[in-house]
Amino acid sequence: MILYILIALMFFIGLYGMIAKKNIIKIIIGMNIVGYASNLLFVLLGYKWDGIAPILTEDMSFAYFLEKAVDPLPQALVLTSIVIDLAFVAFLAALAIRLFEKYGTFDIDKIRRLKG
Amino acid sequence: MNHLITLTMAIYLGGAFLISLLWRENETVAGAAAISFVALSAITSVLLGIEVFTNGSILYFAGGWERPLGIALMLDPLSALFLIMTNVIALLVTIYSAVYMKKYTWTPYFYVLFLIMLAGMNGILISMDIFNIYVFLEVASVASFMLVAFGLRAEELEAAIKYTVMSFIATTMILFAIALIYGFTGTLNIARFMDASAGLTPVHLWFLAGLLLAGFALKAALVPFHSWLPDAHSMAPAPVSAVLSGMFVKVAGLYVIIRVTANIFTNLPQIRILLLLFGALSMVFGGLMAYGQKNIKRLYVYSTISQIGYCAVGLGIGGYLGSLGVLMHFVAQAFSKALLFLNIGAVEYVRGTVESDDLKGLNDTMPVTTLFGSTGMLGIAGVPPMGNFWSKLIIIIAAVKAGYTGIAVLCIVVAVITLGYFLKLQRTVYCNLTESPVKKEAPKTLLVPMGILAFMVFVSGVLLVPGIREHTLDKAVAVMENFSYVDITIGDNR
Amino acid sequence: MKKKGMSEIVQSVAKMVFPFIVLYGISLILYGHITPGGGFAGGVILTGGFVLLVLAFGTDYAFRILPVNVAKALDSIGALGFLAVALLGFTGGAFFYNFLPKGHIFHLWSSGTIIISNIMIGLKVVAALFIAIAVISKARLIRTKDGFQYKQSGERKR
Amino acid sequence: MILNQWLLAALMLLMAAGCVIAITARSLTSSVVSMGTAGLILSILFLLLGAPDIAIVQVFVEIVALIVLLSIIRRETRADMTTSGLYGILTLAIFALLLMIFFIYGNDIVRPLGVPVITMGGEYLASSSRLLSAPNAVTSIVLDFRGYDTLGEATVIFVAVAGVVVLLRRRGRKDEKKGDE
Repeated sequence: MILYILIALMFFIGLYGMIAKKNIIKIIIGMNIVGYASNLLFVLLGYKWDGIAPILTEDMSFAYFLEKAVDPLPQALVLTSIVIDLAFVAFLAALAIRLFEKYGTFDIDKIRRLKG
Repeated sequence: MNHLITLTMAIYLGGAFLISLLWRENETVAGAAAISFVALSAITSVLLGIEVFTNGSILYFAGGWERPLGIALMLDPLSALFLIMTNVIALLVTIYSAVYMKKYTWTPYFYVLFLIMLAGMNGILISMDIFNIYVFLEVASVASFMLVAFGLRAEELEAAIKYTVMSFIATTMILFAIALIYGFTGTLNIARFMDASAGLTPVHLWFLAGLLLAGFALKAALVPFHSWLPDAHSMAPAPVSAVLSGMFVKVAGLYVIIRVTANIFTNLPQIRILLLLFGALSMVFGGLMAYGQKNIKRLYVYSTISQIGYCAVGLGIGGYLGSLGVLMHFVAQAFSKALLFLNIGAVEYVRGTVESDDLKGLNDTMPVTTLFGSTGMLGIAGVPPMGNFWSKLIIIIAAVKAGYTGIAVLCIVVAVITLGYFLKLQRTVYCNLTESPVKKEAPKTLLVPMGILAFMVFVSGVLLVPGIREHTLDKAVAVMENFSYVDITIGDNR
Repeated sequence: MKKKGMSEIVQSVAKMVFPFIVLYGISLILYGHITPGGGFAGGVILTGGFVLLVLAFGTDYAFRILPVNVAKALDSIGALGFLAVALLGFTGGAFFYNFLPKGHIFHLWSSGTIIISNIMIGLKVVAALFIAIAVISKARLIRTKDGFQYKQSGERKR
Repeated sequence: MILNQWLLAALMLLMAAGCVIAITARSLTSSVVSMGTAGLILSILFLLLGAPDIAIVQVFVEIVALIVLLSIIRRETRADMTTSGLYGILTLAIFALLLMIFFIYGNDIVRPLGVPVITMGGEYLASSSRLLSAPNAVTSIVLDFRGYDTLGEATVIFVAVAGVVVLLRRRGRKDEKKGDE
């Protein structure tokens, strides 16, 4: 249980960075941290005590593998979500460069030409 | 025939990759290729729709793996309705953008992003697997961020970053909900989850429903979560606004919320009360905000929020009439919103501005555009022959029948407000005489898609005519009402 | 990053290490179905190699090894190839059907389309991330009297 | 049992500390680097939790993200001088409340650690090597059983990179004046 609470804590740290911090870089960092929390949650949910990686090796019996291997599906999902997070980082970095060109700052509060 | 279900999405993806590989430099060829790919996909989806509406839902497993190994794809009447609407509107918008996007640089990349956004929307619609929905939601969203920022002006970039951050919060909530769903029930398939959710405690259900609903309400821009939408939708290029406002919020938000409330959390009826509340808030807030807008595009965007509110209210009321109202309102709304954004885009194309103070006497200078614009406005305002009138009427009747008299009154008041701000716009922008009217009409390529959409706005009410209704809307309502698709998704094996 | 890149020590170490990184990435891609790894892991490791080149020698040198037009083409080809594998599945009866013979377990040429998909995904990932990093690190903002002027260093066409 | 809950908790606490520094530090460079630290600890955690595939991906994705972020920090913006003020305190209070709710109801929401329901996962483990003769179950899920998801994921990278290229072109509209040359 304590691990899940730590994950929730990390999730909220990241969300705080995204919502309350005003610097674009801090926002990107917050997004990354939220991503860590969700990825770790997925992997923890599939973990078995004393589990082994879901990869069969030649010197391993199939029954042992089935009994011991951790759930492979969350790992596959995490792979997808890691890559999506990376895509977000790359895109936001480019956006930040362009915003700096137009506004001369990374401060979200000063990037405010649109009304309400 | 069943294979076509993945083809609508695959055609878009293949088209996007091909354009970026072969015609990166050639704007004309890229535009022609994009139009033909979208046309191909639209034809496919119409064929699929006919198949689904006559012979019943299609169930398909990616990879040929039976459950639980493969990803279940499904086209039932509800998603078929959304699929046809998406692709038909997309076709018209793509034809329109072949001329409209000429003032932007690097238009081949516009088509690449546009096709990928459409692919994502199609992917959401055909999927029955909740993680798959998440992935394609990300595909569509990431493409739409780029499209909002496509013009690279300062305001567009600002809108894009707001949109991106809010959207990321939404998708993270959805991802957390998916993780918890998988952790507790060991499945990702929507139908199987619905089966398994019977064994969950109310706390668990509320937690999951809260996360999913907050995430998708952010996507649908229901009122407490709406802050990104006015900026993003008003700053995008007109064709993109038309697709975002006309279809994207409805596919990524409304459609999935329908699935969540009507098909996943069936034993949590309190969700509907929540939706009713959000819907009523959106309706009133959007209507009031639209009243004071000087920027016409922004006015339309607030009107989108208001009209999404109607859909949420209909969904909250539930029952046969409520569901019918939601679907009818969605159809009429999608056509008229796309029409209005294309229309204001044409005005911007000719006159270079969308501020209502700078535009006068459009009736004299651009008569055809004005005609189409008025059609769209009267459509949204709910003037009798148009589809929106019937849908609003159905929602109001449903509210009265279900005992929500206050909501019914609110619906009528907001309808009057809607008519009010459109009439105000008509008076200031269209009918205000200029001193020397010089006729300068928009190019024909812009007018033809608008004309078709205007025609659609006129005739969309036909879906309610007895005889047609039984074969189209009623079948989709049946999916929302009782979950007939469970039989084919769960029943046949395992 | 800087115009001339980093110091000579870094440059010569980078030159020595780069082939090994590439080799490791390729082996991860090819053996992805047998050992830990796969298209994504191998792809990002190859990207790491190119990042090293970009950091040590600057983007122009990296572009000489992998020109940006080639990278863009590879990006699209990887994506198209993966889609083609998916669509060729229709020959076996379903989207994404594994239509090739599965072979023997623990052999390199086994498990049907997985190995082709791995290669395609690897290509796609390395090309895409290389373009992203190169384009971002080439972006320059030049201070002018009223704000900033955006420029790509080393001006190339598209 | 070498790998017990407390080892994992200690590593995660370290990671959370890295996250806190990353969010609160004034210097942007140090906050980016501590984010990188957290990411590398995450990859160790993945390795301990029996997920070598994503551990490899996580290390390198972290490096790529770090370099991208470091390369956009400019001389003018080394320090984050923005303040959150009352709004930030309010957000923190709401989050603390939510965390409390999670603390109370957490046991209802997640299963205890280490005893997952592997209904779908077990099928994948069994069929990966039998049907596909691929010993690595994760790869066979990513590229075959759920390859359709991966198509979407590949598209996300594709579109993100297309977006980076589009965002960093010279000008957006043809009628705007040219750049400096």
